[in-house]
Formats: sequence, C-alpha cells, structure tokens
Amino acid sequence: MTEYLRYLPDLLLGIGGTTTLLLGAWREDKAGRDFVRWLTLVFLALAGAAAFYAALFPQGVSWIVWTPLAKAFSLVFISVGIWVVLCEPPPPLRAGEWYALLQFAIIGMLVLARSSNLAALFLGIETLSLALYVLVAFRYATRTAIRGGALYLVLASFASAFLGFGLALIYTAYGTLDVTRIMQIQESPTMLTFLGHVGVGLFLVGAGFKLAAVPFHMWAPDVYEAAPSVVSGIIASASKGATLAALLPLVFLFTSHTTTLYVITVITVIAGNLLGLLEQRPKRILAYSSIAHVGYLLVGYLALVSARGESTQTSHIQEAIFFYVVGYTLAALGAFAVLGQLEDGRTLYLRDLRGLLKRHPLAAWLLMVFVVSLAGIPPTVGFLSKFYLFLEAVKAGHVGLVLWALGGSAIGVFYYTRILAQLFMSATEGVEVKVQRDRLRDVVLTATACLTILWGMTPHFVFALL
Amino acid sequence: MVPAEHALIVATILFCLGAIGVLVRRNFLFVLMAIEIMLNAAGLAFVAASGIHGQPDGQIFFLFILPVAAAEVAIGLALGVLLRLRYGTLDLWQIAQTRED
Amino acid sequence: MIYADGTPMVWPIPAFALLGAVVIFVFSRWWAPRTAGKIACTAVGISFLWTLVVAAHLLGSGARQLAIHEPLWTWLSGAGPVDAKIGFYVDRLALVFAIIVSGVGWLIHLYSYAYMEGDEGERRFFGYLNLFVFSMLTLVMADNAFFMFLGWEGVGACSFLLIGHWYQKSENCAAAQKAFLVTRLGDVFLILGILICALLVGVDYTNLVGFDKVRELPQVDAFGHLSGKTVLLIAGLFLLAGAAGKSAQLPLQVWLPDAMAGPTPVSALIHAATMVTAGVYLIARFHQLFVQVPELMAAVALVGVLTAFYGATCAIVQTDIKRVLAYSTISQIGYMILGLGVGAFSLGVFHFFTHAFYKALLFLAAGTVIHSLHGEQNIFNMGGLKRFLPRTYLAFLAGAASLAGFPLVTAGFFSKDGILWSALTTQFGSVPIYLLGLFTALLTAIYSFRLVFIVFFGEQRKEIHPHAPSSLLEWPVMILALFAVVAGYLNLPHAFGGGAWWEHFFEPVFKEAEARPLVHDGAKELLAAGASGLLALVGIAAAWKLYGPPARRIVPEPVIAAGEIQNDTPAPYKSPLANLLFAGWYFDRLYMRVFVRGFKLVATLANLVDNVIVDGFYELVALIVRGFHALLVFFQNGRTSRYALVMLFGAVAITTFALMWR
Amino acid sequence: MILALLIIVLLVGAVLCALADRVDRRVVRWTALIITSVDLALAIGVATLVSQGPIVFRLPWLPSWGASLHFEADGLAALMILLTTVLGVVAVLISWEEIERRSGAFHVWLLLLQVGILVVFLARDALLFYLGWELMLIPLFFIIGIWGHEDKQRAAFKFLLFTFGGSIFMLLALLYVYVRHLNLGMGGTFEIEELAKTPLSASEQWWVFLGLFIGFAVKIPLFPVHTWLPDAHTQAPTAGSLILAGVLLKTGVYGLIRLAIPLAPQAAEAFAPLIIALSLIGIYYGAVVAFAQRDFKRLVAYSSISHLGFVVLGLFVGNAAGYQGAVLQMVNHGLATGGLFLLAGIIQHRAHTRNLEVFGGLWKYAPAMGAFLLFFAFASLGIPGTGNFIGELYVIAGTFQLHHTLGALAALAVLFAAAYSLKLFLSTMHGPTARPWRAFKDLHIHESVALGILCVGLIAVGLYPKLVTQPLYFPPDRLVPTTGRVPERVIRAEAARGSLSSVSRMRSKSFSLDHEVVLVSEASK
Repeated sequence: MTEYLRYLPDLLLGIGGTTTLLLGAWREDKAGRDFVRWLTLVFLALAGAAAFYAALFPQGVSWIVWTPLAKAFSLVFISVGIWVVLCEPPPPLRAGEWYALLQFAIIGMLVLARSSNLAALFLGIETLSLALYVLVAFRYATRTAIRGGALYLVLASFASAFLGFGLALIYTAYGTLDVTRIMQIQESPTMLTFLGHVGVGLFLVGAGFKLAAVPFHMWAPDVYEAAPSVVSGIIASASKGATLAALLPLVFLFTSHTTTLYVITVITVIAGNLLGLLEQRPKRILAYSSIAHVGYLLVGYLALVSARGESTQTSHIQEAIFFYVVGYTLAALGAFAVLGQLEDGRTLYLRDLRGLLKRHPLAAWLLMVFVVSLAGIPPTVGFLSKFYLFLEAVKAGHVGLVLWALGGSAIGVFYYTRILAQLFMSATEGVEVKVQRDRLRDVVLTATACLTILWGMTPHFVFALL
Repeated sequence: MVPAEHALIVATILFCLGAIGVLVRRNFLFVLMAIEIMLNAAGLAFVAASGIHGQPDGQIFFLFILPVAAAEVAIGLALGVLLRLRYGTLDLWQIAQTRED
Repeated sequence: MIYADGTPMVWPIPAFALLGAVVIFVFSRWWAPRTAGKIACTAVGISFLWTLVVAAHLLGSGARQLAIHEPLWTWLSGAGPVDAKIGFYVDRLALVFAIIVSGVGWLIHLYSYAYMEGDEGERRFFGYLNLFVFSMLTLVMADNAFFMFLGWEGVGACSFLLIGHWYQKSENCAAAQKAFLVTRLGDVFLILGILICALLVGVDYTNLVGFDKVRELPQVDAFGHLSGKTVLLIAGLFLLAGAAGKSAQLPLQVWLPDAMAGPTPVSALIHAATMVTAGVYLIARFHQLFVQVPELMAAVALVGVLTAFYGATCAIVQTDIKRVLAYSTISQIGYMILGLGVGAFSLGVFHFFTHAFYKALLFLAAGTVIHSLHGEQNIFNMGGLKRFLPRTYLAFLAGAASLAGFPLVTAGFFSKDGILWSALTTQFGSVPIYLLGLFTALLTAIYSFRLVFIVFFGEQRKEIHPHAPSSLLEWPVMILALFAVVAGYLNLPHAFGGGAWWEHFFEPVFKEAEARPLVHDGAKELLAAGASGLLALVGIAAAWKLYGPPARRIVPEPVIAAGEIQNDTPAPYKSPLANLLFAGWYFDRLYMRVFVRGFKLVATLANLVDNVIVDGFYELVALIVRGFHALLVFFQNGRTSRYALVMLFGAVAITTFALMWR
Repeated sequence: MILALLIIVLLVGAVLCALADRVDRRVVRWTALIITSVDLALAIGVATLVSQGPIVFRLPWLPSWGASLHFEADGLAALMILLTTVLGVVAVLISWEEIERRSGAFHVWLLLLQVGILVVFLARDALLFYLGWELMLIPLFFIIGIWGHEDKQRAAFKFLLFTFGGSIFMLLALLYVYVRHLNLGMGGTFEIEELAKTPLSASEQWWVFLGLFIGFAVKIPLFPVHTWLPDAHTQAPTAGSLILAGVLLKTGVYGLIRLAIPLAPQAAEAFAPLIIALSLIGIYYGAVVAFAQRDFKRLVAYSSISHLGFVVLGLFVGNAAGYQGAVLQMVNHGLATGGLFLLAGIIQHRAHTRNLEVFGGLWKYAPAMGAFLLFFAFASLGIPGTGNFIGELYVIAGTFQLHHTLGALAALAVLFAAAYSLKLFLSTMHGPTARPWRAFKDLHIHESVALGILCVGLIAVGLYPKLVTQPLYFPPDRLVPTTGRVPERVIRAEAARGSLSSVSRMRSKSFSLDHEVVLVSEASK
C-alpha cells in the first residue's frame, strides 16, 4: 500500500475537489459557501500533511518522485492554496466550482513539482491549465473575462500542442519519456539526436508559454487583466513556479540549448521590464513584471544548466531558485490580492490606486511592501532572493547575463515606483473607488507582508524547507 | 508497410497545417479545430514513434492526449457560446478590437 | 593675564574685540541701539589699553625680549606641510600695526558712535566693526601665515559687510561684492604663496629665515626641479598678488574707489588706515623671502611706484570727496609698497604709520563734512565751509598738508621723503623710479589742496544748511591731526639732525634685509628733501592757482555742471585725458567687459550645457527606452492569431537555432 | 552592542512614530525628536569609545553565504554616524512647522532613511553594506515625492533611477569579488576585510573598480552623472535636502574609501588621474553652473557638486593631507550646505518661492535669518574660521603635493565659490526690497536651534580641526594613505632657525591647552 502513499495528496485534493464541486451545487447560500470554503481548507491541510509525510516513505520507480525539492515545492503550492482560500472570500456564485477548480489546479502543480516523467509533466501542465482556463473566465458575466479566457484557451492549447509534439519528437529520439532514462541515453549519443533537439526546442516553446518567457509572453497582460486578481496571482506565481519546478530536473536536456536559453533569458528580462514602463493598468504592470521575474528565474536556470550537475553548486542554485519562487510568490500574490479589493467589474487603472490611501490605508502600505519586494529593494525578500540568484549565476560564470538582468531590473524599478507614486504621492481629489474590505484578508495580507520583510532578513526559514 | 518516418512526416505536416490554421483563421471555432489538428498531429507522432521503438508507451501517451484535447474543446465550446452571447460574434479580431469601458 | 615672568599675555588684545562683537551680535537685539556702540567702544578701548601694556613691556625690556610668542593650540596638523597653530606672535612690527589698529580703531569707533546715531543698522554696524578690529588684530598678531590668513579673510569679510552696510541700495551691494571678489582673487594667490612657503620652510614666522637656504638650492624636487630662486620668485609674486588684492595695488586696485559706498568711518578705518595696508604688513613680514630675489624686489617697487602714480593721476579729477581720498589711498599705499620694494622696510612701515593718522583724519573730517551737509559728497557742491566748520577745517588742513608732504612740519613729509630718498639710493632703487615718485609727489600736493580749496574756500555753491557737528565728531579728529603733524619726528633723519629712532627700532626685525642708502652724504640727502619739499609747495601753489577762490575756472572743463557729476557719469569732461583719469584709466570698464561679462556668459553657457547636453543625454537614454517600450507594446493588441504568430516565430527560431548551431 | 542599539532605537522610533500618528502631530514630532536625540547621545558615546579601539558588533546572519551582521565603528565611521545623528536631530527640528501633511509617515521615513545610512556607515560586510545602500532609496524617494515641491515626482524618480542604475554595477562588482574569493578556495565570505585579500589580476581589478566607482560616483555625485542632484535637492522638503546633502552624498565617498579602494587598490591608482580630472571638472563646473542659477536650492545643489568634487579630489591625490581634507570636507559640507538648505527651506516656507530674482532686502524683515545665511554662505566659500576653509586647504595642500599646477587649479576654484555664495547672500538679503514681504517672520526658536547646532559645529571644526582629523588616526588607521610623496619640508625648521635665538619656554598655569609662552630674545646675533 505504501506506494500509493506517494499519490495521497493528489488523491485527497481530487476527492476534496469533487466533493466541493458537488456540495457547492447543493447549497448556494452563505452557509453553503462558507462550508465549502472550510472544507477546502481542511482538504488542503490534509494534503499538506500528506505531502509532508509521503516523502518519508520509500520511493519506487514511478512517474512521480518525492525529492526534497519536490516536497518543498509541493508544500509551497499547497500553502498557496490555503492562502488563497483564506485571503479571498468565497465568490457569491458557484463557490463550489471555485474551490474545486482551485484544488484541481493545485493537483496539477503538485504533479508538476514531482514529475519524473515527461508524460507526467504534460499531464500536470494540462490539469493546471484546464483548471485555470475556467478560473480565468470565472466571472463570465463580464465580457473581458470571457475574452481573456478564450484568448488564454486558444494560446495555451496552441502551446500545449507544441509541447505535445515536442514530447513526441523526444520520445521518437530517445524511446522513452522517463527523465532518468533520457539522461542515461543522452550520455551515449544516438543517431536520433537531431529529432531530440528539435523536440527539446518545441518543448521549450510549450514550457516557455507557461512561464510567459519572451516571445511566448504575449498572452500574459490580457489574461491577467481579465482574470480575477487572485487567479492572476496564481498564474503569475504558483503556476510558473510549478512549471519551473518541473523543469529543474530537466537541465540536462538543455545543455546544448544554452545559447537559445541565453537569448530567451536576455530578451525576457529586458522586454518584461520595458513593456511595463508606461503601462497605465496595474494588473498589466504586474503581468509584465511577472515576465521580467521569469527572466530572472531563467538566469538562475541557466546557471543550473551551466553547473552541469555538480552537486553542491546544483543544490545551491536550486535553493536559490526555490527561494526566489517563494519570494516572488509572496509578493505577487499579495500585490494581486490588494488590487483584487479594488476590482469592481471594470478595468482598473493606476489612477484608481490614489484613493486607496484614504479608503484603506493598510492596503496601501501592504501594496507598497509587495511592490518594493517585487522591485527587489531591501529589506524585503525580493531583494535577498534576487541577490542569491544572481550570486549563484555569477558563481556559474554568467557575469554578462547578470548585468543584463540587473540592467533590466533598473528599468523595472521605474514602473514599480510608479505604482508607489500613485499610491502615495498624487492628489487624491476626484478619485472614487470602492474598496471591498475583509477582515480576514487584511490579517492574511498583513502576515504575508510581515513574512516578506522577515524572510528578507532571515532566509534560513525558507532554506529549512529544503 | 508504411515506414514510421513517413508517419512522422505526415504528423509534422499536419502540425504545420494546424499551426497555419490558428494563424489565419479568426473564427474562434475554427481556431479550436486547428488546435485539435495540432494535438492530433502530436498524437500521431507518438503512435508512429511507438512503432519505431516497438513499445506501447507512445500509444498510451496518445490516450492521454485525447482527453486533454476533448476537455479543451469542451471548455472552448462553452466559452464560444458565451462569446457569441456577449459579443455577438466569434471573430477573434473583432472581439479584440471591442473596447470595454 | 600676566605670565609668571611678568610678560603680559597678548591674546586678550584680539579677544576683547571679539568678545565685543559676540556680545553685540547675540544680545544687543534686546538692548537699546546705542548700547551696541558703547559696548563696541569699550571693547576696542580695552584692546587698545592692553596693546599699550604689551607695548610698554616690549619697549621696556628692550633687547632682552624682542617678541612675545604665544602659541595657544594646535590648529592644522598631520597633513604634511599644512602645519600651524593658533597662536600669537608680537614683535615690534606686529606691535606697531596693533597699536595703529586698536588705537586709530578706537578713535574711529568713538567717532562712529556719534556718526551712526539713529542709523537703522547701528547694532549690526558696531558688531561688524568690532569683528573687523578682531580680524585685523589677528592678521597682524598671528604667529604663522595660515592663522594670519584667517584674519586676512576675516577683514575681507567685514569689509564686504560694511561696504554693504546700507544694503538696500544695489550699488552698495555691487561695490561690496566687487571688493570681496577682487580681493579674493588676490587671496587665492596669497594662499598659494603661503602653501609654497609652507612646503619650503613652514609658515611659522620664526622659520622664515630659512629662505636664504632655499635660494641656494640648485633645484627643488617638489616643484618640478625648478631652482630654489625661481621657486622663491614664484612664491613672492603670489604673495605680491595677494598684497595687491588687499592693498588695492595695480592691477587689482579697481575695488577701492567703489568701496567708498560704505559709511565714512568704515572708509577711514578699513579702506584707509588699516585693512588696505595689510599688503604692506604681508611684504614686511615676509621680507626674508623678498630680499632673496632682486627681481622680486624690483617687481614690488614697480608695482608700488606705478600704483602711486596711477592713484595720484586719478585723484586729481574726481568729484566725489571720498573718491579723491580713495585714489589718494591707493597712491599712498603705492608709496609704502615702493618703500618696501626698494628695501626700506622700516620706512615703508613708517609711511603706513603716518598715513594711518592723516588719512584716517582726512576721511573722518570728510565724514564730518558729509554729515553736516546731509550726505552731499560732490565737492563742487561744497565750498566755503571754512566758516561753518572751523575745527574740521583745521584738522583737514593738517591732514592735507601731511598728505601733500608739506615740508618740515608734517609727518607725511618725513615718511614720504625717506622712501623717495631710499628709492634713489639703495641697491634696489633707481633714478626713473625716484623721478616718477617725485612727480607723483607733485600731483599729490595738487590734488590734496584742490580738495582743501574747493571744499573749504571760496563761496558756497549750493544752498545748503550745514549743521554743527557734535563734539564726538571733532575731537577724535583733532587727536589724529596732532599725530598727523608730529608723528614724523619719530624718524627724523640724521641729515636733519634727528636720530632716525624708527629705523633703529626696527633693526631687530628687519636686520640685514633692510637696505641702507649707498650714499652717505647728508648734504645730498638735504638737497633731495628740499627738492621734494619744494615740489609740494609748488603743487600747493598750483592748486591755489587752479582751484583757489581767485580762480573761477575749473580744470579740466566738465561738459555738464560740475556739481552734477556722479561717480557713474560716463564721460563728464571735455578732455579725453580727464575722462580717462576720471574712470580710473578704464580698468574698471575693461574688467567689467572682459571678466564679469565673460564669466556670466560662461556660466549661462555652462548652465545650458548642463540642461541640454548633460541632462539631455540622459533624457535621450530615457527616450530610447521609451521607444523600445512603444515598439514592444505595439504588438500587445489582443489579437489571438497575432500572438500565435509571434509564438510560432519564436518556435521556428528556436528550432532553426537547434538545427543550425549544433 | 551600542552599534546595534543605534539602529534599533531608530527602528523602534519609526514604529512609535507610526503609532503616535494616531494621536497627534505634536506627539509624533516630540517622539521623533527624542528618538533622534537618544541616537545622537549614543553616537557621541560611540565617538568617545572609539578612541580606545574599534567597536565591533557581530551577529551571524547567513553563515552559508559567509555574511554576518558585522558592524564596526572606527574613527571615520564614528565621525560619519555623529554627522548623521546630528543632522537627524536638526532634520526633525526643521520639519517642526514645515511638514503639515501626514506627519507620522514623514517621520517614519526620515528615521528609516537614517537606518539605511547608519547601516552603510557601520557595515563591514559587503552584503550588509549593499543592503543599507538600497535601504536608503525608498525612504528618500517618498520624502521627496510626497513632501516635495512642485515637480516632486519627476525629481523623486530621477533620484531613484540614477542611484539604482548606478548601484547595479556596484552589486555586480561585489558579486564578482565574492565569487573570485570563493573560487580561489578562500571560502565564501562577504567580510570586506577578507574580500580585500582576494588576489585579483590587474584587469579584474580594473573592472571591479569601475563597477564600484560607477555606483559611488552617481551617489557622490561626480560630473557627469550629477544631473539628478539639482532636481532632487530643489524638490525635496527641507529635511530631505538636509539629509541628502549632509550625509547621503557622503555615503558615496565613504563607499569609495571603504570598498572601492581596498578591494581594488591598484585599479584605484590607475583610475586616479581620471577621477582627479573628473573631480576638478566637477569643482569648476559645479561652481560656474551654480552661479547661473535662479533657484535658491538649485544654486546650493550645484555648489554641492563643486564641494564634493573637492572631497573626491582629496581622496585620490593619495596623501594624508588630501585624505584628511576629504574627510573634513565631508563633515563641513554636511554642516554648511545643510545649513544653506535649511535656510532655503525656511525662506521658501515663508515666501512660497525660491526664485532669487524676486527676493531682495529680506534682511530688513529677518535679520537673524540673514545672519545665519551670511554665516553659511561664507562657510560655503571657505572663509577661515569655519571648517570649510580647513578642508579646502588640506585638499589643496594635498593636491599641491601631488602636482603644483593641479594644486593651483584647485585653489583658483575657491574664487568661483565666492562668486556664487555672494550672489546667494546678496540677492536674498541685500538690495532693494522687491516685494512687500509683510508676513515674513524671522526665525522660530527651533529653527534657530537647528541652525545654531550647525554653526557651532562648523566653527568648532574650523578652530580645532583635530576634532575631525584626530579620530582618523584612531585604530585602525590603515585607511589613511601612507603612499605618495612623504611630505617633508624642503628646509627643516631647526636648520632654518639656526642660531637665531635661544628660546626659553615655560609652561603656563593659566591655560589648560597645550600652551607655552616662548620668549624670543636676541641672545646670539
């Protein structure tokens, strides 16, 4: 039986998701909504506990493997789920579906984080994507939501096709999709490497889309804007983190693609920061910011590729990437959640932020912390994680790349601080925004902000997860 | 017997056709169809590769691709209905040009 | 305040003046305005008394104790050549200057007390005045050149403030600014000169004797292997430039006439008796350096005699009573510098000594005149004041006679004649210099009595109602007048049967540096003195002829009514020569056009460069970044198939890449 | 511990101010005043303790990276934190009336800004240093952007982008040195002292120095990366300008001393001619452009560029005189320019304009203000008796030792300083009264106190510069350059004096200072 234990979190969430889906259809009133909410929370907590213990049991050969890194990532994604449940009050309609989809998305992430087989990776991505398609268009009463959902669906499927075809080619080349076997085969080159390279290239397209790396990033602003803010947060942080977690064991695939990765990284970092420069809609700014952050993560990933499996260095870089993902997740989720309070079914503009200081000063200060962290300015986790990542990149010899990344972040500072300027510096006359207030959300966000600062000074707590 | 490489070439051609379909069609439904073609091209490639290697893995993988494609289409159709309802058209360009606010 | 061995401390001398200033600045706002003046007079009075105590001690101990050296605390240290203490050094040179500064200063303070009554800025005025006395005392009593520089700049600052005392008139501000900047230019050279000295021998006055060793050095490594003599020449020229700035010598003399915008006591104290003679003190103090290089001495002498001539020529056509005196000051300091330049250091200082009395007196008397006439300064609007201001007239006459070098009975005669005699006879002197100096003496007599005759003789030229001056405006002037007459006998030359006490008094200070006349013929000396005395008389006679009551003609002839001539009247005379002299040989205009306008132009241009080019560069960078932003955002149009196209493009690129660069 | 306390007090103060904001504006001000005063007291404590040896505070932080919370105060650091805390008190005093809007937040940012500055001055760990460096950004960004004047946002952004843009090069250089140190098998550490031991090749040093130098040059700011400064100064509220001019710019110089030169000493020497040229250009450029300004604060800002040129010049002439002059100028510039900015703020608060052309004759209404402006203007032009003179003199002397023509060039710049300083004073206080400034009040008591503190500081340094230069020789004194030509007089004093006089000395009981009276008598002639 113990080999099933490794699927326990997924199973729990699957059960939880189905249950909430059904129960949600049963009662739509407030009690019902709250019930599914707490039920989800229970399942997520159980899944978390399961993930914590599942890794302790012996691991056989499987599509899914609990490595320490996978465990840490899994815990992070489950925490994201818990965070979202706590932070976001249940939607007035279709609460059951909301929570079910959330849990399904987390299953996808968990699968991604632990996949040791490219097939599992594909399945994880698809599970995650399918849930997200619906979540993006969740508020389908508004036209933008549908439009965004459709756009996301079309482009994500398009990318999935690339991913699938790329996997097919890899399979053609290697005869297997198992990561460890591919690694072994790769060390003894076969005649089909050519197909394998093309396959990896196409795989990169699919993965790049999920990560929103340039030039596969175009969807990001439109989708982030259309989706409910918290969903945008998940797409920006956890979903990308999961994809990256899945890519971490695959570095060996890209050893001959470093130039490609290098180019992608550089243009991602630069374009991501350039795109947001004069953007007027804060959610789009955060979308562009997420593109830039993927660029920074790719810097780390390239360092990982360059480390060529050298164990201490690899583990350091993995630690750095993990830390970065955690730091970025905190800040991005927090920032999106604050913006979510201002959403009123219409497009949010920067100038709307002006009212926040008057209406809900706490939210303004919290947003400031998150934005500062995103910009990578101390004393926040965004600074230290970026520092760590770049440190490792320099260690791996990527001085030029780090210079590009730093240059990009210098450009990026401009748009982050434009948010701050709108929050604190501009006249508040004539700005009327409705702020939805929720006590629990304030508490959760405050805690998040505190963590953002605390971990910015004491990252050991994060490293301890590994 | 048809060589597996030929099947691969067919799959590639299918994939490209699908991709071109996504690029040139503006109608949401046709775009969905083009994506289906691309996914099926991937499936075909898997099956063909399965033949090359003499393993069932590729065919099993095709089994995974099928429901994924189906699920995507299902969501896509739902969204298509909503698009038609809210925008009165399925033309993605027109929809993109519609200004909100 | 007396050391165990009976030597009086010297720090109280400047300290009292400083204390007065501080008290006035901090507290006087709560007191009546007149109190400030009382405090100021008391403070300087005590300083003066203490100076006398020190003087008595030093004179009394004779050769046993020639100087009091009182280092207080380390000021600059640990930075290589910049090594100096805060400390005082009073030898006979410093003592003479200190006596004049505190003594004449005190008299002028008393005068000011009456003069400034009812002025809006009375407290401020006396605060500055005390601060000035403090700075000037520091200047002359410092024990090293850096500390001296503190006083040097301090007097400059006070001069700036006092010229601009009536700050609401922009001309005054401009004059103050001009004075400060021009002297500052000299100060830059001075500090460089001091730095060179610091590198060579150090700045403590006790070290200055080392210059003769420097001269012998074939090369000095610290100065690009120049020879020791060249380095000394450069250092000396820098010091001379500093002296020229402060003492209004050519070519930095332009500020002094304008500085007359200040209240008249200020002109008397700062711009006649004390501050402007700082250059004389400087050169006398660094005599060990100057005598090392004959070329340097020649330069000093040349600057001196040319300035003397320049000042005298300009004074002769001025219409403003204070400007006449200002140019006269320039000219007289030129004489002092000439004296130093020909090696007669003690005589240069002697001329400073006598000049301090008679020029302060002239200014104060002029101040009384102006005061009585409610601010009228144009001499052509005066006339016949002899009757209204008899005591002032007498004092003024004494001063003018001394200035003109009226033979035998005035101090100016002896001091000036000594310098001229030295210019002719010492190793540094020469006949052309002597002749120019002699001719200048003639001019001096003419312009000084031109003043007397126009102001005090003749008839009243305008309907004015002079009021009688208060006694405090008169008796300090009388004291000064007394000294202006008798001070000369301190150095009665041997040829006149005197003992040349002054020169002997300074022997321990200047020692071998003092150049002795090469001619030891009493008869020749008498002849020369007779010549200059005669010239003075001729000058006075000429002035009587040209400007006296019998002469109704005013030479040169103005194009407008003489009474209407203002300082900034462009060309008041018909004669171009007179206009040239009136405008100070157009130095002012030249500087204004070249340097001031040039600087403003450069500043405007630099500002433009900063805004357009330097800042523009960054704006351009920002613009380029924005351009890229616009380019990228252009593609974010929400059209699904376009997005897909970009993705496909990426996919094709990656695939191609994978295939080609393998 | 006292070092950590310095920072903790400010952090606690920031929290208290935030809380006090709910009560009343006055409570905030008093809290801030008390907190900064306590910090000042602590800094004085540090300054006195440091003469017995450096004060070290070390706490493990990130052992896996080799980073620790290593604070250390030596003489230089003690001076700098003293300056910081003094200006901290002054900043609170001067904001007393000026800041009316969101006073709590203002003081929070003001205190946090000082935290960043203190971290920079005390850090002996490269990571910690960089952390402090970046920590200064956001508070000042807000101080300028929220409480600034008409064009505040633009100025705030310009400040932020320039400094951030500069600091990325610095970060990269630090990372590079760290990695080199690690790869050479010397272990991963951010201890600056350890990093300085990394044997970098000449070209590596060149790049490392360049990176660090760009970062610091922007902050100082040197020509031609100075253009953010006039805008930032002009727009900042008074306290912001004060801290910016007083200490923030010094962090750049301090970084050069503490990081750039120790990490890449040979490169520093190789760069010295270029840097000397840049600072000389800056000295003249700043002074000349300052003269052309019409805006009070802009003028002072450009004068800052000129003054900071002196500081960097002194630093790179490579001798003790220059180094001491540089440090002196850092302190003096902080006090004098700080004073000018205070007055700018005070005048603007009353007159609602900074345009020099509409001022004039203000002395009539505000003589005390005029007196202070006069003092600070004179200090700024380097009048002896104020610290600025000593600083400039030392720098000029140091430059003179390096090369006489350069020294002369540096000295001549003082003339231009006089030009703009006088313009500043005259066009404000003197001249005909241009407008009826009826409501123009003279200084309040807290303003007088604030300005008085700066005045006393300047005069104290001016008359007893050992206050500043002596701590530089406190252990460890290795920062004081010993290279360069040994400053030796051409003719030694004893040789010069020769047989002039027998000198009798005696201690005087009437003075506690090292005082002696020397009687020069004519013993052997």
